Amino acid sequence: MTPLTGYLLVAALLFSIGLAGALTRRNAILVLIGIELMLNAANLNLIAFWRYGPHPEALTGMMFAIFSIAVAAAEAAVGLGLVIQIHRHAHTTDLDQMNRMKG
Amino acid sequence: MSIVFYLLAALTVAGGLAAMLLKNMVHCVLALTVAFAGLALLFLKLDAQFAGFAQILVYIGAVAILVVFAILLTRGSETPKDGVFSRSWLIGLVIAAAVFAVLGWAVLQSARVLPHETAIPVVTVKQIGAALVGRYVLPLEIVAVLLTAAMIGAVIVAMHENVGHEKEGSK
Amino acid sequence: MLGEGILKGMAVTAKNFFGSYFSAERLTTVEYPEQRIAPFEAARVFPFLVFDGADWEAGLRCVACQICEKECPPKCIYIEKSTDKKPDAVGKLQFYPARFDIDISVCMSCQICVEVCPFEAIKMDTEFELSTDDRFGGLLLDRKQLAKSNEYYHQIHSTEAAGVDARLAAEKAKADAKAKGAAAAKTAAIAGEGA
Amino acid sequence: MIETCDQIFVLLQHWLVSFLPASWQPAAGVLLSVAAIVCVFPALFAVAVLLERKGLARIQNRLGPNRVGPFGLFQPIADAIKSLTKEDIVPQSADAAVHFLAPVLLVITVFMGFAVLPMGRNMVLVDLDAGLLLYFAMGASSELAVFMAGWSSRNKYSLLGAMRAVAQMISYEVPLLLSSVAVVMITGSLSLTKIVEAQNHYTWGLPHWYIFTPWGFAGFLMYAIATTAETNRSPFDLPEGESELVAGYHTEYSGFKFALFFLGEYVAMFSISGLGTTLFLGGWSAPFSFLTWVPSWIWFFSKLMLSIFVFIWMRGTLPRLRQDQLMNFAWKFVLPMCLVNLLAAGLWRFMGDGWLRWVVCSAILIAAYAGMGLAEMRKQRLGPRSYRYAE
Repeated sequence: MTPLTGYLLVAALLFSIGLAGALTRRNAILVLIGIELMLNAANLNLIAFWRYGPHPEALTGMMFAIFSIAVAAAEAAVGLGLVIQIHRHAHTTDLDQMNRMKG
Repeated sequence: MSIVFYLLAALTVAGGLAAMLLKNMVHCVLALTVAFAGLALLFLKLDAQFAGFAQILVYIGAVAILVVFAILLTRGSETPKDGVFSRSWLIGLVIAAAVFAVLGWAVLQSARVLPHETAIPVVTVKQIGAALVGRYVLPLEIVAVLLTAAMIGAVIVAMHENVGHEKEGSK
Repeated sequence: MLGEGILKGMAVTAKNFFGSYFSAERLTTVEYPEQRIAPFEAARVFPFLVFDGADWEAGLRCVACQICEKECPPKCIYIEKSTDKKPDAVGKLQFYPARFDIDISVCMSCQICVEVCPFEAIKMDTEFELSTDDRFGGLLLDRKQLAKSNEYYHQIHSTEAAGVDARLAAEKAKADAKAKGAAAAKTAAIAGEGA
Repeated sequence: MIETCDQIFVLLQHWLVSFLPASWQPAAGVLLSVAAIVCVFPALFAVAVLLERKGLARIQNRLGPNRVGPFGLFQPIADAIKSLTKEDIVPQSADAAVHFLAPVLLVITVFMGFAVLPMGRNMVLVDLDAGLLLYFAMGASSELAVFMAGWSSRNKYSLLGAMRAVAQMISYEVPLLLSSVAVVMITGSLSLTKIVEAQNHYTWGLPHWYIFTPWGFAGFLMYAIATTAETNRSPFDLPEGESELVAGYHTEYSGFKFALFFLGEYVAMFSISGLGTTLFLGGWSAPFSFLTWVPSWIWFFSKLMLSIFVFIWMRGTLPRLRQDQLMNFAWKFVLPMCLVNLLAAGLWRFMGDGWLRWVVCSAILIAAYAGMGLAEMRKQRLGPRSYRYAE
């Protein structure tokens, strides 16, 4: 197994864990956590490809990862703001109970 | 593949698994920070110093704290009595397993064409900075605008509406 | 200007800091076990029993009337009456306390016992170093430990003690006069009878 | 001779390591340095606690501890024995694992910050290219430890204290980072050794420390404010406000774990003062060119102790802020000032040498300070005090 394969497998595993969590957990905040995990797994892929890629000096993968971190921070802020607003409105963060379109 | 990599990978995956499996939400977040820390260490192992430290600063220092605040504000710090998994958990699990199977298969299939050990790239923070304000200046500006918009958006979304007919208990 | 107040405050504390090294009168603290402040005359800590004369047991002013025991709000006084009687300062035969205990771990220094005592027998002390490592026995003072001489009382609360003495003296004088009167009447009666 | 004194610890380390086989030497060298850091700063903690108690007492015209040993010098030892032998109480409903991990995590993250601080010429554990970033990453992680402590105790005072602490630390981390960014902009490096070297020059015997520039002075003030808040020191000690929260997030800690929190707080104060010294006060460089013969580490530690003394002095002077005042101050005064300071630093960088940049930068900063200060002062209404519930 080459080093890159190892990193890619870890990233794939982490991505699947995040996906499983996002699809199975009931709490909206934990779904967001799952999505964060998936984004992080993607970051790991980007960094790994940058490190073992043919042109590391071009910094492409690194830049992608840094921008992705910034975007993930924005996503967390907005997502959690929405969750808090939903909780204020519906008094629950349980996604199974949020099944009405009407407020 | 060094022992360090296996340890870090195990730490990261264990953290991620715990974050998705534990019942108490605050424990989930703490497990998530373990996963984030493991990822940051993996970044350092990949000689991406800047990305690793930025990961700690942003994820552990900001995102984890933000999630904790959200949990406490939505009164989620107690363990729920009825289960923590959705009714359709089996479907989700199957989808995730299928995704992992496809990804793993693809990685293992392409293992032959993936590069082996390469020279350690020497990247200084100065180079990253130069690239950020040089070649990648447009994405940087867009990210800046995005972050500003997200900040204002988050503030507006989470702000109390100053309408008189606030429902009781909505504070 | 913003921040001006902070600078002023910092100057004041700096002055205090250096001043405390150069002028001893700035230091307000007393280093307790070595240095002591003389107790104020009005200081009141826990009650004690006053006795007259040299023998504490004979001189106790307490007559075991048990008013203080009844009035004590936290019920920290325990009194057992004697079975026999002995003459008090005035010369009248009175009971005396066979047992008089005050649990000072319960006492709240309210001074009600002092105020209700008709015999000026219980007064407030200024002694406060009563700490002990036996919190049950060590803080339950019996009558021997509680008994303190009238001289001591004069020493700690001189003005008050002088007033008390004057009052007691007046009472004794009155009682003496009465006794003398009674005796005179008696002798007169005897003389009259004789005549 | 002077050279030897300056490098005495480095030489000592090399000499000790030279007894080991060559392949072990790098690791052993690092271990030795870590051991030195882990020994020196707790010792300094003991000194600082005594200094704080003595200093605060003198400020209040008292004598301070003077019972244990001559002048109370052994007081820290007595305190240490006391806290180590105390019973370690864990509340029954507490989350035992998290309750245990919180102080450990706090101390670890706090000590990690020292890895990149240059404490003298060649005296830095690892000279990372992104050293400053590592420092701030560790500082950010300690917030999580504070939250863990407060949440796991299952006590309302702990939780309130922890949430206050975390909110305060996040709010003041922004000005902390922004005031440091000005230094990074001028130096062009995140490496702390390079930042010190950039300040280690002299003109007419005076050093080129950043505090002696308009933007550096303003940045240092902002940094000092943010540091005080970040380390939860008075006047920003709301998280521990004794009068309302018992002891804040470590209410439910006793014995050794409490000692760890206490240690962590003080060591965080040292490390953040050390960083301030490095960024604005020239790190280990001497204050006058004729004093360069004094060993560099002496300068670093004297500057560190000086900042500790200022911390104590402020604690003895200023009353505690209210929560809304704290947040308003962070977001409406310190943060805009930092942004203006960034602008000034940028202008300084591109205006070249000469007197013009002094005038322009100073004018911008003074105008911003005066403008914002006046705006703040106008809102302040100091009328007669009113008591809402009395009468």
